[in-house]
Amino acid sequence: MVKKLFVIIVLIGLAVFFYGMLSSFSGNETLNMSAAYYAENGAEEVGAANLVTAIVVTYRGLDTLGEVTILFLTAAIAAFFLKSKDNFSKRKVKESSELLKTASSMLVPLIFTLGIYVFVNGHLTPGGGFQGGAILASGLVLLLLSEPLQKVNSVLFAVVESISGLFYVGIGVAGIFLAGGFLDNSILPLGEFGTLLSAGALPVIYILVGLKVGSELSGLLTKFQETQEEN
Amino acid sequence: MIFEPIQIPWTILGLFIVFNVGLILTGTVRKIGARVGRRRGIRIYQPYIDLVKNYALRSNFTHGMMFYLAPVFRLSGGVGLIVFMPLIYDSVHFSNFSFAGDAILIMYFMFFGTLGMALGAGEGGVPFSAIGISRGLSQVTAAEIPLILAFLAVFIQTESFSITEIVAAQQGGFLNWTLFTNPLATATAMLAFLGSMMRSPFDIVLAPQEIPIGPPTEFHSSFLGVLSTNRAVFPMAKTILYVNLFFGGATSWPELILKSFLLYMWSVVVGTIYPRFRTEQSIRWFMKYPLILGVITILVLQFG
Amino acid sequence: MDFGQIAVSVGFLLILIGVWGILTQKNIIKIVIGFSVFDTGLHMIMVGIGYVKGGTAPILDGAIAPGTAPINIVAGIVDPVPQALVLTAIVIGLGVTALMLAYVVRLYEDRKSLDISSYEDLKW
Amino acid sequence: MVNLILINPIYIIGIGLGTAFLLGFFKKGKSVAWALMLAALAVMTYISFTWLWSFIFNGQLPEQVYTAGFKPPFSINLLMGKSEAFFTFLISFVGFLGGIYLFDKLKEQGTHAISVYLILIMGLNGIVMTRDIFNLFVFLEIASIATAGLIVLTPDIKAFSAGFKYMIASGLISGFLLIGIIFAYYFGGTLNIDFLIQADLLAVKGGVFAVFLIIIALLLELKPFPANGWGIDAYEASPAGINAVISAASAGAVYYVLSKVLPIADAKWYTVTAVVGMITFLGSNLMGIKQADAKRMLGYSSVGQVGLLLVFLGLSKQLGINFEFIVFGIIISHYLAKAGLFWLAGIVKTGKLKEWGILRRKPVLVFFMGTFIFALLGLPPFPSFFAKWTLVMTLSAAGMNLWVGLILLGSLVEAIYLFRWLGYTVKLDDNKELSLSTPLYKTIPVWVFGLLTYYIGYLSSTMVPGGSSLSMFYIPLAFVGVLFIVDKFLPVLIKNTVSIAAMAYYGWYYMADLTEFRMLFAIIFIGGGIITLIAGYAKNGKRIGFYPFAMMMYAGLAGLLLSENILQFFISWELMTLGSYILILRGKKSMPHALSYMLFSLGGAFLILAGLGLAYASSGANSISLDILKNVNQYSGLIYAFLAVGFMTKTAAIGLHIWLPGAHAEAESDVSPMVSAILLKAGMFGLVVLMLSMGSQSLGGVSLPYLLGWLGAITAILGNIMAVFQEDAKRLLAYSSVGQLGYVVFAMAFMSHLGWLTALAFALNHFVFKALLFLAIGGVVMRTKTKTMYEMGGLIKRMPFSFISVLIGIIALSGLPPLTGFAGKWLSYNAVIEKGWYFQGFLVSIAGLVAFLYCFRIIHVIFLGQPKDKFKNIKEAPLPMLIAQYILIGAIMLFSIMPNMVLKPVGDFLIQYFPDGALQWQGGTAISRLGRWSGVAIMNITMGIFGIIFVWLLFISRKAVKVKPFNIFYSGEAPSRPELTHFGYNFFAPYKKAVGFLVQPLVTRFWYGLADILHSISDLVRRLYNGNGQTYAFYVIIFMVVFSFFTIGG
Repeated sequence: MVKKLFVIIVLIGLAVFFYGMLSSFSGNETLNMSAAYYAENGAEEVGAANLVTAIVVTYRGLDTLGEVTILFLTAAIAAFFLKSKDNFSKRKVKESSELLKTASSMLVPLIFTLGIYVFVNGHLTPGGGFQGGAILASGLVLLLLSEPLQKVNSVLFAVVESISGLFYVGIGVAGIFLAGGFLDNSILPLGEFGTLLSAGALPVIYILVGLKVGSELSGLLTKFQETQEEN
Repeated sequence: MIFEPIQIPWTILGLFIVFNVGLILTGTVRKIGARVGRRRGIRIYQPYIDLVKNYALRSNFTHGMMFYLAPVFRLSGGVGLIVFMPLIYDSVHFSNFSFAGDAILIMYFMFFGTLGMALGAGEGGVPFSAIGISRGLSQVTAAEIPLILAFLAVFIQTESFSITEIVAAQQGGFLNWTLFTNPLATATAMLAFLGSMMRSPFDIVLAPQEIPIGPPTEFHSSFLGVLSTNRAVFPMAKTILYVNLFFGGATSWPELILKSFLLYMWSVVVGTIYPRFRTEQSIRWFMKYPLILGVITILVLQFG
Repeated sequence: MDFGQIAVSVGFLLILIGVWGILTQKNIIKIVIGFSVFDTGLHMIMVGIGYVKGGTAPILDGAIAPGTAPINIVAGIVDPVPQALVLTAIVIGLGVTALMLAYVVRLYEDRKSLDISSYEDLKW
Repeated sequence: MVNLILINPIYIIGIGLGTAFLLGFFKKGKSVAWALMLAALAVMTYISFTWLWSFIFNGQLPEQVYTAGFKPPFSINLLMGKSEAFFTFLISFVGFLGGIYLFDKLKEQGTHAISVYLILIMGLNGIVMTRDIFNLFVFLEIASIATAGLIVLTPDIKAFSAGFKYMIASGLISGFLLIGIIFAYYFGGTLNIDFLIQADLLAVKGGVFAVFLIIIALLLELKPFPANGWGIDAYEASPAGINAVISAASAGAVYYVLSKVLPIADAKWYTVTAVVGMITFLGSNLMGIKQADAKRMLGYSSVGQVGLLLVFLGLSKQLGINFEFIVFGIIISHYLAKAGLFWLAGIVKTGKLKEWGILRRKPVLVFFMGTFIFALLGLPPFPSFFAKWTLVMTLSAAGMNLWVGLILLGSLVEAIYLFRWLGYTVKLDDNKELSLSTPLYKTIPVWVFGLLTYYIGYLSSTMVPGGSSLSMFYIPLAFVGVLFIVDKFLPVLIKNTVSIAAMAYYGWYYMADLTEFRMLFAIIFIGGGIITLIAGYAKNGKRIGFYPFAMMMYAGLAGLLLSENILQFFISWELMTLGSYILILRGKKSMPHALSYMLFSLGGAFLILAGLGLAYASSGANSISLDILKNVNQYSGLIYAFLAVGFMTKTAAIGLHIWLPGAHAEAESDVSPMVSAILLKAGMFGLVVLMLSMGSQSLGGVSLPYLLGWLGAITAILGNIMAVFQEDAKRLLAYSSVGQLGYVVFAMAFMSHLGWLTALAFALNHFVFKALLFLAIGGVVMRTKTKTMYEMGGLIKRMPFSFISVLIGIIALSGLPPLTGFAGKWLSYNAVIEKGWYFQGFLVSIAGLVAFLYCFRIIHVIFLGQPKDKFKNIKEAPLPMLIAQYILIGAIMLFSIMPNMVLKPVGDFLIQYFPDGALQWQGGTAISRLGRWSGVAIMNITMGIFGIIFVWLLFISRKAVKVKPFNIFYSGEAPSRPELTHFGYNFFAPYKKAVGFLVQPLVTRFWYGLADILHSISDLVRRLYNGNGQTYAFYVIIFMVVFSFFTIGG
């Protein structure tokens, strides 16, 4: 109880601190220097309708490479210590309901399609590689929920992951030679603003990111599935 | 002063006188001791007889190297003391080899004999003699502690280590003696004196008659003879040193002998009155009254 | 108070709740959930920070049609940068959560306990 | 210099990532994957190397790397400057070597682990290079997740719980960092660090929150005390190879980040950083004391070192132009040493410090271990030494003495556990059941870093101000180096001869021009060294590890005399300490004593360093010549006190003496004379330099020489009294050294002609007779295999030559005429009366009496009395030892007969320092104002009398029969208990009864009490780390809240 009391005191301290921060935050009336720059020049320089995507993939492309790396790391780490159980597919589980099975077999293709759409159109509409990849993985979740014992081809995920990662880095490096620097999207023509084939290499990168995120998350999920001993 | 060969015979003569005086004094003192104890006591010349007897004994055995060296060390210590001291003030003939050193030399040379003695007794292999040495060294060093203070006081007072100069400073009437110019120092020294004379109450080291514990019991015949010779010389050397430092020195042989005798008697008187101390008791005793007295002496000199 | 400030306030509240969970819950899964709450609060703050009064989504279609003069774009949209950042932050949070859960799985496998005080082997 | 083709630094990241992704194809071919990783790391290292090279040699300018083809602040940019090149090089290089080292672990865990490892290195590189604060956050996350993953490379439950705790804490920290970043963006309108600095966040209302969160989060990433339990646990749990990388690379990277970001804040935050660093440095090291596990202990040490770096960072403004050099020295030492030590920890495998004895199977590795520990603690010739030196000088010049004090204090605490560990390794049992894992891939990195430590040390030495003067050490140290190399192959005979020749040559060639004091000490150091080495011929076999360190010690001693500036002087001092530490450590039971020796020496050295620093500052901070001691303007009392106490740790003044008896007594038979007779004089030489330069100073109204005088006198008497009651012969001699050096200090404190003459006479005598006694007793101990005196007895029959040595030695020691010891006594009386220090003089005189007691005891109990049965057939000491002894006896005799030979020239040069009260010489007779002393006359007369009486006695006892002592007393029956036949135990029992209270080990109790308190505090504080991840998280939050309270004001 003494400990709880301490925690409360400390939390009060933290709250006071946060209150200070909150009261120093007065909202924005206009965009600040960086944001204004992106708003003014984003469309022209990157050619992506979605400014967030422009920032994520191009202006701050290194961050994105980094976050992809983090997912890769997570998956890799989990993979090397979560040892798959050989008999995971023989354990006893309750049969999934018919409803779930049927719905999943209908929905999964749709979900996959949606995921692909989201990352392919990442530079035009809300969404992008991460979102798309996450949607792909959520399809897999549904699949696994309906068929918990199903064996998933994790080698496929690994290969997709590696290839997309390599290409991503490759495109980045190509930027050094063909354009202004690492991860410059103008190695490909910017195309017509607002169309699918615009914004140079940006959609390509986002597709790779989507594939990579999707396969990484899927890989992680299957790892968890394979480690399960009982229900 | 520098060395001239003619000094050698004079020094030997002085030594001879001191040796004889020492022997006679020993005899006298023992006689007095006996009379005080209501015994007849020995003949005054008994020490001569003892000495001759010892040298003449036929049965004679040794334990090894140190057994030889010990008496030699011992006697060299005693003789050396005499030799390094001026015996008679302002006498060309009896200043001995005092050009070689001063009172500091004498202070340290005293241990020369002690060391040899102790070593020789050690080689005897009797544990008791080692015990005796342990006690003896403890006691002698304890007695030295106030003595150093007294000596220091004299040095400070006269600003000299040279015995000749110290004596010179005491010339011109007995009131110039250290005894009167610095009674505290003299008192300290006289208390310390008791400790080095091997008499009661500080004679537990020797006690040869009662228990076989003292180093001299280890030696025999000629070895003991050498030691006995030293017993005549060494106390005399000490008394002469005291006479020089505290009692105005001596300008002639009779004065020296008289003063030595009186000084000698001091330890005898105390010895006949007081019973024997155990070693740690004597150490404590020396660490108490004489030491406090000595410290006061120096304090007076430093701040008085 | 505009939307931004509300979002930020709620965000801070969520963070406090999350920290409370992390500091008081014994069950390690609940601690991980505490982190998720914390992260959510964080993300709300980030988005809230980027809010501009009266702004719309920073996508150049619909409300702000392609071809709009740059000056109008600037006046019409909310700050896209925090949105980009939050995207990254979410993914990172996801990664961390996933990894923590993986640790939990492994811990549980070994000791069959979800109590955090069961894992104090290393100390002092 | 050669132009290297510069490669775009973005490739460091590109190659790292690309290879990591590529590894996905090599699920089966683990070795291929490992090789690919190494290749990638090699390329990354090379890229950084090209930049580093160009920056250093070709004047390359820093280069911005833009991404996405846009300029900052709108896109992320990287910077490659000198610092970045340096840090990225360090990271990739240790990554490369660490990758080699981790061969088995990585292969075992497969391709995934390999890519995680690679990404960690890549992430750390990114952290260093990026100039965008959010990008920084991403890289930090990459690094911390990768770290969390690698912690569990050895997948056991401990690792997982540590990893989980790590993730909780770092998750919280990164959360707060992110809040800070987003608010920084809000207030500053940009994410670029350079632009944020320009934006001056603190000027904006509320900006302080952003600054606070960012900085506090980065500080927390550096694991400040006490919010660092998660980091420590991770160190303990993760494999050693990973620790090496985390400690060497991560700490450096995050540290660099903080230094990159700190400019967004103002001066106050620098102070905060420094304070946090200092608390961490002290706290971590304090807790290190109580650790029993190698990796955990190293973890504490790592955290402490990072704390130290934070201090520097916080004080960077005050350090000014020296900042870079200091940080470089500390970082590089930490980097090399910590990685090396962790790698060794992986080789030894066992965590328990007390089982490290097994490392001795590979002596080279022990050598490197010592190297790393010395480097970590800032001992010469390693880079951190030069950094610490510069640091102390700079801070002192800036008047920041408290910081100097705390830094040195923390280093001392660190030394406690590191040296204890080294002691365990060198001395404790080699447990045969444990195995050592020394495949080539594990030892090569250790070798590389070990050798680099020396090379970088050399480089640093050339960079430090006054570094060019250090070339004086090249020849001796090169010789030491050669000895190290051939140590394993050559027998004692050759090494000993070579060493003697080298010392003679060096002395002849370099030191013949020395004058005055320096010449005198040169005779003691070099001459004494050669004589004691002669005794070394008695040893058989190879004696591995002896000669290099002995020569190092002598190199230090010689250096002291040759040094002209304080840097040379201090390096010599440290070299000597180091060499002698190892020499002492070689003794059979010397482990604890060597430790306390080292700690006292190091403490003393730090005091000296602080004193020199103050002197440097006080004399105007523009010269490092030794003469600055003459020109101090302020703090003179303090400088004097520091230096004097520092030097007196070596002369073992009472209060600082407790290391000495054990260290000297437990050392080998020919090391004891080296350390006791020779080494102690180094402290005296220090005092000579100090007192001649600074004269008398007072502190708080008390004259310091006056205090020294009392201290010396009390040391003399107590040291001697303690010697009397020892049962162990060598301990007795050791305590006697304490007392003798007390005389020396006492006499020097007079600051008069006679006083100094006394001191030098004492010193010279002590050197001769203590060397003689230790050699003689050493020979006896060698034969009897015991040091306890009462177990011996009667050895005179079997070892007559040793007996004579001891006899001469003790006569000289106790100052009996006619031997040389008397010179000192006579002079000291003169000086005492002249100066009027009667009571001090009295104490010293008593000390002389007491010396007589123990002198007698040592000769009696060992050589006289009843011989013991078991030593009946014992042999005389080995010839080389006897030869050395008789050379010394010759010296004693010569000096006794002709004291003027030495004292006159000494007096002559003393006149220029102390013109008053010089002795007059008439031939061989010294005449002072008070008395006279003719060594030659005393000798001749005494010998004459002695000879006559001896011959006479021989004559009259010519018929004496030789009997065995046993027969006469016990009639040939042997009493069963030897105590009965030989009175030796508790020899001066009456004294003990009477004055035993004087030798109550109060001082020892004081120091042990202090040590106990230190350990108790350490034990108490480390309970903070209760192992619960939640508690750790709690500390993180508390740390934040508390600091927000202090810095923002709630």
